[in-house]
Amino acid sequence: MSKESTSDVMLDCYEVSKNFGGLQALNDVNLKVKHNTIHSLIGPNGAGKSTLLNVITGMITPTHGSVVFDDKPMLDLSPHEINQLGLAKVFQTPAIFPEMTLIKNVCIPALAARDGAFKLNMFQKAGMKSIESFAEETLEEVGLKDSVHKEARFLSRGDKRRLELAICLAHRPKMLLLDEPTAGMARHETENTILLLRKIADRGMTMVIVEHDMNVVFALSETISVLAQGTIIAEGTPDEVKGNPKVIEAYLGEEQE
Amino acid sequence: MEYVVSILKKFPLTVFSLVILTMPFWFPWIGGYGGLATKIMIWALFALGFDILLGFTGYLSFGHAIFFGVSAYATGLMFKHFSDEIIPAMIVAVVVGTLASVIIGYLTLKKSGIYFSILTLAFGEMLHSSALSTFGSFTGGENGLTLPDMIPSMLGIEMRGEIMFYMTALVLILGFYIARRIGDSPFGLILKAIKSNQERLEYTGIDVQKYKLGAFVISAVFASVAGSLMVVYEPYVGTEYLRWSTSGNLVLMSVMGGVGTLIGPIIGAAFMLYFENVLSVPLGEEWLLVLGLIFMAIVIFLPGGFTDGFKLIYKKLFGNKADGEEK
Amino acid sequence: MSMSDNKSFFSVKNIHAYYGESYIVQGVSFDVAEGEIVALLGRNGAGKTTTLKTLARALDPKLRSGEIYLGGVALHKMKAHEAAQAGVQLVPEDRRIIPGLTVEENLIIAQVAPSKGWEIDRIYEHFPRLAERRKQDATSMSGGEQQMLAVARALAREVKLLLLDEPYEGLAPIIVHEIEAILQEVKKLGITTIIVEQNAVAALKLADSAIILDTGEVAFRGTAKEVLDNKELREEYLAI
Amino acid sequence: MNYLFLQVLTGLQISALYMLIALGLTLIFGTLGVVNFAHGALFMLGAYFAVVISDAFGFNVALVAVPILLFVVGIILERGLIRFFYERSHTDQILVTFGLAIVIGEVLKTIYGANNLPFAKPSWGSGIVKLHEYLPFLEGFVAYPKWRLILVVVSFSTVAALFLLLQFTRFGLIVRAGMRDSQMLAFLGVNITRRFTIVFGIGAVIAAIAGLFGGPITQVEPELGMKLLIPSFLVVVVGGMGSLPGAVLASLLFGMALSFTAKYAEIQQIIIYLLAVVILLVRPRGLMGKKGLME
Repeated sequence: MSKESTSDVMLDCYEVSKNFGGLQALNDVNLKVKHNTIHSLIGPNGAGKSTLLNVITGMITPTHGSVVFDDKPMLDLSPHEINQLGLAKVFQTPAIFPEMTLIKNVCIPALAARDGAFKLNMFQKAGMKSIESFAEETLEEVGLKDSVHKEARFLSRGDKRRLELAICLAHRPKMLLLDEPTAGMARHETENTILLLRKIADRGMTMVIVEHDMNVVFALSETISVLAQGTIIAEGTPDEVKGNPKVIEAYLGEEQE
Repeated sequence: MEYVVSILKKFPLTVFSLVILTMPFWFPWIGGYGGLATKIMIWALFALGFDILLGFTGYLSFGHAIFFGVSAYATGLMFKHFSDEIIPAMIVAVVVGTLASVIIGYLTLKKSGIYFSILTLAFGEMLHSSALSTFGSFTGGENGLTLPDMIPSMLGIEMRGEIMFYMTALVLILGFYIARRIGDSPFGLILKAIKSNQERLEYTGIDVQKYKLGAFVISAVFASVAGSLMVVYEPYVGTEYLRWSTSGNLVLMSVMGGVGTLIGPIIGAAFMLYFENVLSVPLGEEWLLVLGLIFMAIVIFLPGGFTDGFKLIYKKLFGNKADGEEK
Repeated sequence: MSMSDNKSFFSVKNIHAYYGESYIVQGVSFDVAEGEIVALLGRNGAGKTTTLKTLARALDPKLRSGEIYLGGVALHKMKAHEAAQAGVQLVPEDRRIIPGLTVEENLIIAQVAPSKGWEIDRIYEHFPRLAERRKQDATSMSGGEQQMLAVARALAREVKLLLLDEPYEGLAPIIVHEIEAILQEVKKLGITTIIVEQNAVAALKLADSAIILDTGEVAFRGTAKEVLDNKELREEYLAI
Repeated sequence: MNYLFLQVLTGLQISALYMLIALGLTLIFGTLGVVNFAHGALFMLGAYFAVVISDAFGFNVALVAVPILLFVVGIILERGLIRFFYERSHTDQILVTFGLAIVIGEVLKTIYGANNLPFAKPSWGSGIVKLHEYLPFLEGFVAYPKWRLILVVVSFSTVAALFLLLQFTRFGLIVRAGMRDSQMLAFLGVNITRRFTIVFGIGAVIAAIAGLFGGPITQVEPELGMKLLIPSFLVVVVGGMGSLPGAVLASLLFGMALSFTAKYAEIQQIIIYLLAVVILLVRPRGLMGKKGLME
């Protein structure tokens, strides 16, 4: 599946280290994500995956190292600036606007995409129509067409995650970061999510996925990086990673023959 | 009843304007008087602007007296040293209030929750103290700024009695219109999202800081207009205009009326002033105690304030018919 | 060990638990015999931790319906501290060693409420590393040592039901072996135990039997061996 | 030398009262997580009880009775009102305790009127102390009101007592642990809510002590609560919400600032607000605040 034609790197984390009061959460991590690929990040809990995601999205500043996205350095940028550059994050626990209807939830990123990070559009009503119909289309895409006027807090957990995906897509990002997109989903929901992510990826979206479910990882990824104890211990295609003894020891667990 | 509600929903501004503009006719029936009606308009405007901050973004400022007071002083000083014409005075007052809000908003809005409340309170008390002493020679210190025999006028027309009332009422109606437009605009949508989930918003490409400042400044503009009108209505600047108690009253009326609804704080302002000036007569000295108890009861049992109460009653009475209400 | 004569020493009947408006535990029932060690497995987000916290009677998640009995005592009517006094001991995820307190204070605090388990001296005998660090701020210790303290803290109380949540989480492989050894020691004490662990293989080494949760429901109940031998089951629910 | 000494002493004396009120506030916040805008009202209640009881039975009776009374009031408030707000937002907590403060103030006004109640110091506390007789480095005649010195001693003793209670008793250990992770304590079988109720009572007792010894210096009138609450709240926030050493440090800072600017009334009026604003802008969590609280 790997698309050799675009070998250029979209996201480049270079020697990223993070130290939390003596605890070395990340240790010289190098991660290169290529255009139009799905790149998964796996590893045991506490290996530093969330820390790495937080560094990329600007939530925490690394002790050392650099992050370049789409040829722009990203350290010292605030989360909204990073998002405006085209990098959207799907959180692990659904981060939505619970008291608002679904359509409003999705209008917000659509407005952010159209108007930028700030615009004093206080009296504008015109233009909302096109935003709303775009929001509706996005909701339809993730399969939430039937509940556009429902308040988001009343959705099931799986639907909340779809809604969050819609929020991220409505900003038309260049790259999606997904933190455990199928956690808490039933088997069939997981399969639907795999199909949905595949569909989005095939339209030319680059994705970084942190995931525990190997079925999901192996079904989706072109490249897998394995993080353990704050360092990348292996990287490669699903098949390469599956067979790597280091990975089995640190994460997949010893198969009982 | 259903018919009444449907009219309310279709033409809220018209209904609102009618109620306000006919006030001189019906208000005396329930014990009110002309001057009180004007004062209600002014406080309603103050509370209405405050709702754009507290109601939409959830930021509880305990220092909004700053903008009311600063602009009141500016108006008073303009009257005293310049002319009794209100237009230049009000323009200067609003400019001064807005500037103050840009500076204070910039400094305080980086904090949230209790830190924001306390910081705004600190700024308020700082200005109040300095008006009493540091700038006492300009502000009249402890006595407030007295403007003896001053009758402000607009283009030569004296601003008092019913003319003053109708001018204030029109400003309030305009304010209500603007606030509603803001509420329905993309800008308003984003402000409401701040209250709902600020972190998500930051990760959605929105410069939350600027939107918060926007809301803060808009609410301060409302407060400045209100503070200025207060001095036009009653040519005297009391030191309490800058005091925490003014901010406190604003919070009381907004919460009692129901924050985030725009109409709620207006009802709250009307209720509180009516209570203070009319109902306090039969209640005597203890009126504030009763008000405090009502306030506590609302916070405990009815966090949505009066407007929520009306909705509940309406739902009780008319059951499922009300389902279309408030999504 | 009196495993056979008391098949439902600990009994969970159709519990439903919520985090706010999120419905997480959706009707879980199972029985555990006295002295049995059960591995509670499932993919991330399947509701394992939520189930454990519900069993320990945390305020959040909220148990909306269902019954929980430990040796005939109705836990579902209790608050967390009452359940703890009835003999439930949760060793929580991320250990929850209390910051600002020394190692010894963390142990003393476990013996404030009735009923006492091991004397502190006995704990130090078994965990010499903790004895060395008794006066040290407990959260300044390494992850493995903190996990040791978390287990020791549970033993400082009289335990009838031990709930272990991800005891190996975030630990280096060598340290994992160390904690494994400690848990094997604990196993000899014959305490009824439920262990949640994402490293299913490691959990099954310790456990007699297994429960697999899938989106808040029990998808499988059987012996540890059955899980290890059944490749389909593992792929379907554990993704290993 | 004399000047410096007296300024410092005055600074300590001003700090003393802030410290007592801030201590109660921050203790309640740190343990229960409740922002108590009614704490000033509790202090005021202490002062009123002190006046009324010492008028009737003498100050020494008040000294025993007022803390007991306030302890009971604290327990009743916590059980009857505050505990329902643990799960609500801080904004709601501020609002309901703000309402409570108004109600307490108005009740006192209704009973005792809006004017200042005279608070007679006990005979053993009146008069002055000739400091130069005890401190050889002072030159000439240096006297200081005895009551103010007593306030300083009482205040610092209360701080010390609270510190000893928290640091060296089993109850203190439980409370300290509960401040950090109350849920884990429940998992260890500790009924932490019962202890927290007592903590609220202790907070009220400290307010009573402040009322007893601060009352004769401030005026005992219905506005007193709010008047002292605002600076005390600043002390708590500047010190760092929930940090007891922070509250002590910040109150000393405020006291000294007020004392050393006494010559310049224009600056003195606003100095603490100015300090608070500057410190909070530079150190958002206050001097000794912990990460994650109230954000």
